[in-house]
Amino acid sequence: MTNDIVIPVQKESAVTHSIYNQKNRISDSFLTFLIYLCASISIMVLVGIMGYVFVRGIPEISLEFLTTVPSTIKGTFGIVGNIVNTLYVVVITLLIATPLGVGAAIYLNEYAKGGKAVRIIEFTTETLAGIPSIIFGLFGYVFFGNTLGLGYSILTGALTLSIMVLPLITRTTQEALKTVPESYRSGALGIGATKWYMIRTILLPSAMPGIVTGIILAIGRIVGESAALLFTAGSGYLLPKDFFGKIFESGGTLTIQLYLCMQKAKYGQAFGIAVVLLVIVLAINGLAKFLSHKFNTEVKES
Amino acid sequence: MRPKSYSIFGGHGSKSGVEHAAEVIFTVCGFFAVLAVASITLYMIISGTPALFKVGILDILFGTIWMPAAATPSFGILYVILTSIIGTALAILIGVPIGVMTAVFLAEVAPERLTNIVRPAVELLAGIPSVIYGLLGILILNPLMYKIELKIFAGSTTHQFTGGANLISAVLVLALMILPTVINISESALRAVPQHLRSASLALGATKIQTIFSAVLPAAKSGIITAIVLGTGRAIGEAMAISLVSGSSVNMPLPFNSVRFLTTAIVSEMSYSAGLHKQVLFTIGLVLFAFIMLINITLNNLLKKGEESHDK
Amino acid sequence: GSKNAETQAPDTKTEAGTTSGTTANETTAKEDTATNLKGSISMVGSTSMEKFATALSEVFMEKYPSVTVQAEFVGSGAGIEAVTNGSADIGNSSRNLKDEEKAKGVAENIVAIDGIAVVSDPANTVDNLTKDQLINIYNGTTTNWKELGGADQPIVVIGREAGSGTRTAFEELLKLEDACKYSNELDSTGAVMAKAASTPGSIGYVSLDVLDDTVKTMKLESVEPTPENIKAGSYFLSRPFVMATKGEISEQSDLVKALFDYIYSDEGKDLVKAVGLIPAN
Amino acid sequence: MNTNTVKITTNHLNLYYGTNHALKDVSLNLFTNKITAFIGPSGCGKSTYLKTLNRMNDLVPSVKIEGEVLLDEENIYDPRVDTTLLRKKIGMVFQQPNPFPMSIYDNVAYGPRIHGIKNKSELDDIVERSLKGAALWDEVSDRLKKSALGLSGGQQQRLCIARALAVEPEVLLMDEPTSALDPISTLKIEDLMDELKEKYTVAIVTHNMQQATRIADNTAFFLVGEVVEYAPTTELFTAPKDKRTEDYITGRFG
Amino acid sequence: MNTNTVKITTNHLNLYYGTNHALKDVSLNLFTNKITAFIGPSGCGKSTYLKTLNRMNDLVPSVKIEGEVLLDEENIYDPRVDTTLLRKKIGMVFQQPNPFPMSIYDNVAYGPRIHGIKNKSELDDIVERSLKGAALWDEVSDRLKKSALGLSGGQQQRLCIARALAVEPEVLLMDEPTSALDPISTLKIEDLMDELKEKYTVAIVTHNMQQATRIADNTAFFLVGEVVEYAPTTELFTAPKDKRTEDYITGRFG
Ligand SMILES: Nc1ncnc2c1ncn2[C@@H]1O[C@H](COP(=O)(O)OP(=O)(O)OP(=O)(O)O)[C@@H](O)[C@H]1O
Ligand SMILES: Nc1ncnc2c1ncn2[C@@H]1O[C@H](COP(=O)(O)OP(=O)(O)OP(=O)(O)O)[C@@H](O)[C@H]1O
Ligand SMILES: [Mg+2]
Ligand SMILES: [Mg+2]
Repeated sequence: MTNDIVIPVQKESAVTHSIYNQKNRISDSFLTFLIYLCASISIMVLVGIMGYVFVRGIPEISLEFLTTVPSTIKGTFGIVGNIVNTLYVVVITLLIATPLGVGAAIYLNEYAKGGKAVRIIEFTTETLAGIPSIIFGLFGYVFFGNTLGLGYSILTGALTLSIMVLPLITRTTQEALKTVPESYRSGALGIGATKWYMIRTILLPSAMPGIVTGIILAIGRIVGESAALLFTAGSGYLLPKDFFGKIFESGGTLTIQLYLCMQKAKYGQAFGIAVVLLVIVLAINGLAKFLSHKFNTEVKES
Repeated sequence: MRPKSYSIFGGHGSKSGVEHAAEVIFTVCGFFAVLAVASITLYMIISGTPALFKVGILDILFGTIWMPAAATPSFGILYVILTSIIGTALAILIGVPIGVMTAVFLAEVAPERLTNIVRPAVELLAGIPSVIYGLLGILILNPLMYKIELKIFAGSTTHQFTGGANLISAVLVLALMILPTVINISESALRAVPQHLRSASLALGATKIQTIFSAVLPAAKSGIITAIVLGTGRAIGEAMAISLVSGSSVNMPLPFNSVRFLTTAIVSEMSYSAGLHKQVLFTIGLVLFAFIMLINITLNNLLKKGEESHDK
Repeated sequence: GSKNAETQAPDTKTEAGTTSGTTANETTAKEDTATNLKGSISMVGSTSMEKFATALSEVFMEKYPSVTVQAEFVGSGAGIEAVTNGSADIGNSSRNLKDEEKAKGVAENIVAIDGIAVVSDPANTVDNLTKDQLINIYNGTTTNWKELGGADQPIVVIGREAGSGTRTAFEELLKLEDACKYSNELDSTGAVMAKAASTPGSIGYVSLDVLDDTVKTMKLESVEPTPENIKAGSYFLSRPFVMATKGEISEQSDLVKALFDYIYSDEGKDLVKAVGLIPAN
Repeated sequence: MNTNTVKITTNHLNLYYGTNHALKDVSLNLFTNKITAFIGPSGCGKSTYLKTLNRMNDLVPSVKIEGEVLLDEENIYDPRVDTTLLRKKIGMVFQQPNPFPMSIYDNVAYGPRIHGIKNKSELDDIVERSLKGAALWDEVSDRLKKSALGLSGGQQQRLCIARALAVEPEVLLMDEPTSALDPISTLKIEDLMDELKEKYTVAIVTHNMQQATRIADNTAFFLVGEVVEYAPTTELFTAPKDKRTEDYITGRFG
Repeated sequence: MNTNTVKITTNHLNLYYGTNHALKDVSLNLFTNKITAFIGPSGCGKSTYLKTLNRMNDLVPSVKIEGEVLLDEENIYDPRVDTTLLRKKIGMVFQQPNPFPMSIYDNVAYGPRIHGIKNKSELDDIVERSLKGAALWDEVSDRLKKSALGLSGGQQQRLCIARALAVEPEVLLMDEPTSALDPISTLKIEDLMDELKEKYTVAIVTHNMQQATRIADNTAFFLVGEVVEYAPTTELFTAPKDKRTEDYITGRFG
């Protein structure tokens, strides 16, 4: 240490009040302990669940599993059709729900002049978040499937799920917008930016991490959903014949297939599907983050 | 006077079309949520009220016997309501603190490298289908619970043994399932707290922990409340997983009883039911809906009150 | 013949069908119709029938390449509702139709019989139950395996959710309607299997075709649950798989008729056996 | 004073933050090609007044405004007014530097881009000219692409001035533009203002009375929301009419 | 100068923001019961230096520090150091006011509460005393429970001073504490500093040379990261040894 050479401690006060005296604050230690405890519980549970799913699922995965559709005659099982359907449902749902959700959040935070309207909308959005998915399923079936005549189709499923994940995206975006400092807004408006320009160039980039959080949670809801999709998107497992036509056809996601496997007590296949699902979620999440980075104008350095 | 073209008055569309379009679009988006809730509400009321009158409101809400498919059906859901209230409340009491603390850990305490591993994992957790949670519950949690159950009720003749499928299992699974929502939203709220507030607190001689709890958490309050509200929504709306681990028999919500939640009641019977039974299931949906509204109002009142007091 | 031609009009999704209603001897006319039949059939209903329904549609579509058979699995009740209101051609139900459903003009076409097996955890030493013992277990009179000659451990009674086809059949056959004291009412066959396998002292009932060695299969009255025994009538737990139609089969479109013709043909019966079920009649 | 062209007129302006009456019956004229200074103790309403001139107070939820503000004889609180256009004409530098979380370059180019300038070399040009105007170019020319948040306090303040200049407004409102600056940078900014007034109308808030005497043509003295005195600068400082003004400028106040 | 007790010693301090060498071999002593002023052009490293003294720069990720800073002869960059204790001893007022989004009262009571004072009347006392010290009490005593974000720029600055006072540090670092204040408030803060130095050690950054001459015992002149000259204030301003110092204080610089 450089200060070894320096004068020995002379002032009494310097000893008693020395900045080297690491004082132990009991409440701090307790709270730190609590933080570590909770984090380790979460992380252990997390690792446990993932580990279990992977250990049981990976042996099930084979080329055939990944590249064929189920065939009872041949007695083979494969999920490629469901993988494709999952991608369809996720992409279409996000294409519908993200603009709507982000738009609603922008309206609530930037346009609505406070007061009752905002509170009502916030309240309804939060209510929407607590409705069990089967109700969405039944509603989607009745409204999109029957009334609009879309039947069991990927589109019906995606529309239904869009309503379901709307609260997640809206509320998280709204929170993110709230945290953007007021000074950014006045800075932009003060030099004559139109509101929309200000939103586009300052608010959305700043709020991007929050929006991505919402989208990622929404992706989780979409891929993990079974009840709502069973009644709306159906359970078709064949590969699409044409790209856009598939949207109007029945298509079961991986989770639907997983659910049906559960019915038949085919746990191995179920865990295999779960593993594939996790990999897909990881990929989509990564993609979502990547795309959001392109939006972000913030200079990331120094 | 300057030439007219320089006038600050908007006049003919100098508030550009884009600007107007943007405002209109956002407004439409904003009211879309209301529209969605309104139509779903309408749908539930239309489907759910007939049974209320056919069976009788009191018989449904305060009856304790659920035998929908019997020759003389009975549609009492009191225990189911109580289970939902107690179960959800407990799950929130366990899940929310763990979730928020984990978020604090990820945003404030953990080294960046650890965060970068854990965060995507938490996000993955959100994508695991609830059926899998249920299956894991049956395979891992329930046997554990059963061991405890056998110890506690050894020799009991009145207790119906459930194999570990009980209220506690359901609460634990629910608490686990809301973690991703609570952790992710809280974490991004914490990260959005401006750095200068941390500097200000540290410069006053606050420890890191004091800074987190006295300055950062209060500043992130609004986001954390949202996390709690959305997490609560997830807990109330979840059915698939808990129907597997809770036993799903209609009983008093005691820790080691097999219990049924409102959502489970709807999900597991909806697809096979017919006639009056089905209508009653919609009535349960309606009850659940009222229940959600009530919780939201309570949460809003409890949590958001403090927020407004110092904002003038 | 088509006596009620007007009723079939709204249901049919056939775009072009054979004009001649030759249904009597389809085995010979099969090759012709295969090239002529075009269109799609929609089936909606029971998840228990998923294996059978997907197998059927796969084979049928192979046979008639221009036909699409789309099966959805949302539950018996929803299936019957769909066929009642005309949004599906066929409603799959893993239980008998109720009188009120029949009253709406829905026909009950039993296409296969499914056996119900009683299972327990693999370590259970009891391997045979009489009908009365089974009834006593499920109505809560017997609560410990030692009363049945097994180990001293409580019985964990597992069943399916109210309204399930399997449960309805099980309770009807044992005359246990409204009398069961379940501690677990699980909403899928797989869940019952998993629970039974992982819980000491458990007992539950499942479809025959999902049996494997993770659970112990009980003999009832000393009879093994095998297709032969069910066919012979010596194993008493079974239930029908119904493919309900709006009106009799003869009133259906040519496509649907062809489907039923196939099911009732020898080839169809082989298919039924192949998926672990017992052909009807 | 009355030989000048009036650019902005304020008539009986009252402003309330909730129940707090922050501006009391303020009536003032700002003149074209003149610099007007606002002085007064902290919290007396100078920033608030400045913000009413380009309607930045609209953003505060609890605010209530009465009275009239005319820009070129048009009431800026008229519902038909396009605030965007208004704020393009009346630029503002805020009391607290508020750079955007972007690069230095993007901060300055933000305004011109809004108003449709896309051409790279034209933008480069504007950025350089504005940064030079704000006496910041030498310090940052080699790190234009770095984040503006890594600048020192005074550098951020000058960046915000540059950002406002880049839009070329007709009126420039500056809220203590040199509070974080050393004397040399301050002089440069004062020179800039002197140049600007050739073309524009300038209003500044300052706590530095020397600064006011150096650059302002007219000066208004605020006290608890009121304009106590408004006069040509030399007059106000040498022969104040109001006792309170005299107390304040001689430092005897409070 | 060497008759005084040294409170803080800096030996050969170098600081880098990434590749930007922001402090170059700075060696300085701060003395107990003295006010030290730092002057120099914007961006020369004054704030950076101040922040190294209570290790606030630790929070900037890309920062690299070499050299030694001793507080009462203890190295504050020693790994054993409790930064919390350090920062309780060395209080700081930042260049940009950063009130917490809480009420005015809670802002001031924040520090005392952190250090264990729970008693309501004791807290009330501290809050009142601190706000009075920062010359803010009169303006806010009737709105203590309102949000601190609704204060004017100068009020926020004084609030941050009050907040730092409430902790009663041994050393007080103030980064341009009066930049947003009118002359009268400024004088009050200067009086306060004069009082404070009876008990504490005070260091301030200022752009106002009059202020430095009025209150500082010693003054250091910074230029592009270097200490050009450090001397008793009167000496530095009347007989600067370095040509660059002379240029700067006479305004001939740059
Ligand atoms: N966080 C940071 N990251 C990178 N560079 C920084 C950072 N903070 C300051 N700098 C740079 O370091 C140099 C010194 O900055 P500092 O804030 O110490 O200046 P200052 O003397 O306080 O100036 P001012 O009077 O304008 O506040 C400047 O060039 C500045 O741009
Ligand atoms: N957003 C706000 N909400 C409530 N009160 C406010 C708000 N902004 C300012 N005030 C109050 O209005 C009064 C005038 O504030 P203003 O910011 O105009 O003062 P100022 O003259 O600019 O002072 P300074 O020189 O300190 O910046 C002050 O009492 C202040 O506390
Ligand atoms: Mg101000
Ligand atoms: Mg500085």
